[in-house]
Amino acid sequence: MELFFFQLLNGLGLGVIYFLLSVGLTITFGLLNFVNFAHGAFYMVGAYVTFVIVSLTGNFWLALLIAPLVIGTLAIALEQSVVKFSYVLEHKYQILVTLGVALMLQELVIMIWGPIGKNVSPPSSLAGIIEIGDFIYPKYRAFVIAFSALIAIVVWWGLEKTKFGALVRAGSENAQMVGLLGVNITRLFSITFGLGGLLAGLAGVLAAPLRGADPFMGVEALGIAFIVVVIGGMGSFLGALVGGLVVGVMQSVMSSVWPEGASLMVYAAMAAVILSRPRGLFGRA
Amino acid sequence: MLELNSVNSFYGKSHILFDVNCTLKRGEVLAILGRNGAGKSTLLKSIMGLVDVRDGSIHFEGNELTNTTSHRIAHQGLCFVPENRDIFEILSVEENLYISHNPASNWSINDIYSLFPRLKERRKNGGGNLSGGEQQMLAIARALVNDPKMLILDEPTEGLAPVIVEEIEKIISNVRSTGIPILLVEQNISVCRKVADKFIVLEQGQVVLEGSNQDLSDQTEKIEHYLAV
Amino acid sequence: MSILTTNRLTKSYGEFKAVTDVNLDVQPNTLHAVIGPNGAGKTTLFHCLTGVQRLTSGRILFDNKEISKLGPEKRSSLGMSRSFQVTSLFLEMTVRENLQIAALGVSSIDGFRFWSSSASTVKKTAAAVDYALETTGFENRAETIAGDLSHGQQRMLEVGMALAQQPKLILLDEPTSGMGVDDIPMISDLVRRLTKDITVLLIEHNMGIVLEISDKITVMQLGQILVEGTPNQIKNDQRVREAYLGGETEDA
Amino acid sequence: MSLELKHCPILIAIALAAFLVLPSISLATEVLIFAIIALGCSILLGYAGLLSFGQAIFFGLGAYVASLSQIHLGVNFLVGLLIATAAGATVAALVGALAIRRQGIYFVMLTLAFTQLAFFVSYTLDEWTGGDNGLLDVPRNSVDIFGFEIAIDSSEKFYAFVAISFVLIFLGMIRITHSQFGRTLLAIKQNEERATALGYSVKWYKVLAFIFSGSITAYAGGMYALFLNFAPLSNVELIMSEHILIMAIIGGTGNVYGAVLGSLFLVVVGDMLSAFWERWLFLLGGILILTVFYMRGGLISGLYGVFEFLSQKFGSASTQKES
Repeated sequence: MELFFFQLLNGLGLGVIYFLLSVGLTITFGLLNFVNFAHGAFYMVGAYVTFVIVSLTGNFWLALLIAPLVIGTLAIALEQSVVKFSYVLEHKYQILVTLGVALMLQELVIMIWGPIGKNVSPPSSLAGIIEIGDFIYPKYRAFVIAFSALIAIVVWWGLEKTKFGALVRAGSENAQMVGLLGVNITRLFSITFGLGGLLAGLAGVLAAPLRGADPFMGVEALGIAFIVVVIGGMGSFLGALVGGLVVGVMQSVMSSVWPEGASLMVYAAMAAVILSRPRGLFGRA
Repeated sequence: MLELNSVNSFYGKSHILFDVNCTLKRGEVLAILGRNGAGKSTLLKSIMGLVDVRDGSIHFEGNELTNTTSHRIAHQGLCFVPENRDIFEILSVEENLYISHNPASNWSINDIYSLFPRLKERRKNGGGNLSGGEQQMLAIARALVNDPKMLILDEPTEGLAPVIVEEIEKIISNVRSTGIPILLVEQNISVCRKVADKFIVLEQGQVVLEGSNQDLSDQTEKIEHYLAV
Repeated sequence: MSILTTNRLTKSYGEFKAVTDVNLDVQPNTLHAVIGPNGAGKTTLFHCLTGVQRLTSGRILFDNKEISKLGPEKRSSLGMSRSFQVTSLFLEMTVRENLQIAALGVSSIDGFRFWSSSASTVKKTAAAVDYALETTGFENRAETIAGDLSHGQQRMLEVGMALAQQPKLILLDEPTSGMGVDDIPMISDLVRRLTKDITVLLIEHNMGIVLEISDKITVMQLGQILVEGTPNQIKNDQRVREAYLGGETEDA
Repeated sequence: MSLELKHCPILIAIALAAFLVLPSISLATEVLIFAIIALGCSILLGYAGLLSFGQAIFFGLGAYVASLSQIHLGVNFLVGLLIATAAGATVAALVGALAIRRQGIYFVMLTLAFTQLAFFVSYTLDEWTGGDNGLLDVPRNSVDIFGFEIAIDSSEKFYAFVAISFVLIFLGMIRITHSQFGRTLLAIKQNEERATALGYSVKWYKVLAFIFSGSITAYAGGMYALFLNFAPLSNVELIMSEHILIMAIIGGTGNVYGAVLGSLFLVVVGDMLSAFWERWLFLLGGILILTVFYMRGGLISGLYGVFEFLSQKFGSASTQKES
């Protein structure tokens, strides 16, 4: 029972990271009707930037502050230089372009840091465990859950309560009409793309102390993000949250029951959802 | 204020508008009449930068609008109310107004609520839950809070009950009295008679008739010939 | 003996009824037009007839067979072809190839022939393709790429593709939409000629054409049939006038 | 028939040239095998317009089935490859029939999910597939016809076999792409709605395209395993699907010879570059982007462009008269 609870909490921790990873993907899809195969790469580069900052300064908090900004800037730079020219193309060409971007980023990372993964240690203040009665849990994992929950609230607030968020939601319904109200749609696109990248980078920062940084974590993350987005429903904030938690918990609990089958299950779930309910749990028709 | 000089517009390969000219002065309402497919909506979209204008020019208050992006055109104060209203259905009524609101506008969101009490009642409702008439009011209201220097309405009375049509006629006159010119696409001649100062008739993308408000009554038969039977 | 009848055809989207209880009756070798102002439900009716959309209730009989539940591809095999309102061609293929693909669509097997060169399959369609080329006046442009045709010509080819299927009934969705003034007589002549061999159901905005060439006209408004009759009856019907121009036209 | 006669010498020339020009026979073998695989991808993408991340499923499946048939059934290598092809066709029909139920991005996602499923199934069934280690020591059982034994025990003999397969498969695919079926696929790709309205059951055309694509990919996958004597797990990875796609696109998907160019480019340039620059995939990502933006038809269209330019420049007298 205790193990189960432990796995459940782990799943929650995994789930909130998955949420951060996926929310940008789902919102860019909703707003731009654009599928970004390079999204996983933002997560990977986020982990590497964390590795660099932590090994240079020894300060994880600095990485938590700076790395997401770096990734957000990187995302905007990519959007401006490559991605935005593919908006007018068919979906399949957008996929190929971003696939090329992802491949380049991955190879670039290997060129700089080599193909072997790097370890990142959690901040010393979060080393060790918390004890609640008999139950013990790593401090860092607890922090990840709490911090990500906070970010989730901030993202929700930003989307629901600010003018920018309302514009993003309006734009995902009818971008042309938003332009007719005098809003510069291309700028709205790139800012949203950048913020999505920033959140994926943040997920990479949080994941780095848990699983290290390696060049192939981007591809893996992209697969996960797709599952989350498909299960939750493309374009939906709530979908990314619920989908992330469902996938995280499912993976974590399964891995103690049938380790090999954990990934099998989530991909089977993804296929089943697309076939039976293509709009996902919360996607708009 | 608005001046169209032999405008030729295209949808992809198809040439839709042929040498269309018209002008609109401060405080005027210009009605554009014509059958379905005559190019009325294309004319409005050409002004708003949504359609490819390959020849001719469009000026507003001396600034060239031809083939600029729509948001720049909107920034000049041209506020467009599209035919299918394009209310943001996932946003509430209030959010629909809020994202469009420009502090410089003569209409604050509260002014809108006193102008359209119905919208105030429904301000927390989703845009998708409004009736056709309410959507039309919201679409016009959304344009008004955006600080319009000119209003462009595409068939605002289409499919609406007579009571609501009357209300929309009132709003149009109201806006006109503040000096804001209005470009109005309308198939209902009786509405045009009440609100328009002048009109043009489009047929197959060309201006085939133009005249004053008086002509709308005097030349009814001629106009009807172009519009329907 | 009608070729196409609908019995209380109804299509609703949620609570909104786009088409209500429409009874249509199309006689063979006639040109039957459906007109009506925006939002009258013409396009929805058309989609129901072609099978693009499922009816909510009611029945459609074509050539004495119930077809209400058949998909679009089945209907075309039964002898019911359509044109599209927005030009819908195979733009990278030649005029002839477009017609060949259309002609082969009605047989369920020929398109699957992967074991022999297309030349042998294409022979079978020669008669149908020639008929379509001739009727639409494309004999000299058969090898032109469809994407290079002018808009008016593309609209003609649009009708030609339906013809190449040698249908019993042809459904035309606004064949003149977006056409220049000069090209319109070309289409209306063509449509008029067609009724010699087949039946035409025409959905059209352009009243002038409809009044000129139709045998029978159905006027729709708000999803229902408003009036039905010959062009002369329609021309003089006060209700039609009101439907198009709004109220208060009694002084006309 | 004339069609095949026309292409036959070109294909034989390609197979011979690969053997004579390329620095090693194993490189030549690999080029021809991957040309078949890229062709399998082109059938889907270039003719049916389907961007699928599922090619690794058929590739890996072919490799496993061919290998297992050699190890456990002891059948000769030809029968083994035929079983692999049949398995590829069956699974492709299944994957295709499910995937085409969704369109656009959801179709792509489905094929991606199926590849991942295939990967984890292969990983889990390690008793059969060798899991992470792959299937090792795959033999090539010789064919025994009336006591007359044909063994492909040298790399030259294996190359000859691959070359014959290459020529036959390409001839078959040329026939298919020039058949009414091929033209119908192109029509569906250009305008699916119209094709449906004309009476075509679009989904069956797509499924058939999947079957052709899956069976030749599985055949090639089988050959690849016999070539390496090894069927690694990486055959069914998503990255394999990506590489196959990139190969097909860079070569050009609208023409069967694009597949040869794509394979040549990826295998040979990859072999040359990786010797002194291991991260040459970086370049590949860039080339993919440039291809999508500037040369949608791939290298083959570039090549045609060069030919056209040359013939206009040097053969101008004859061509100008015609126009």
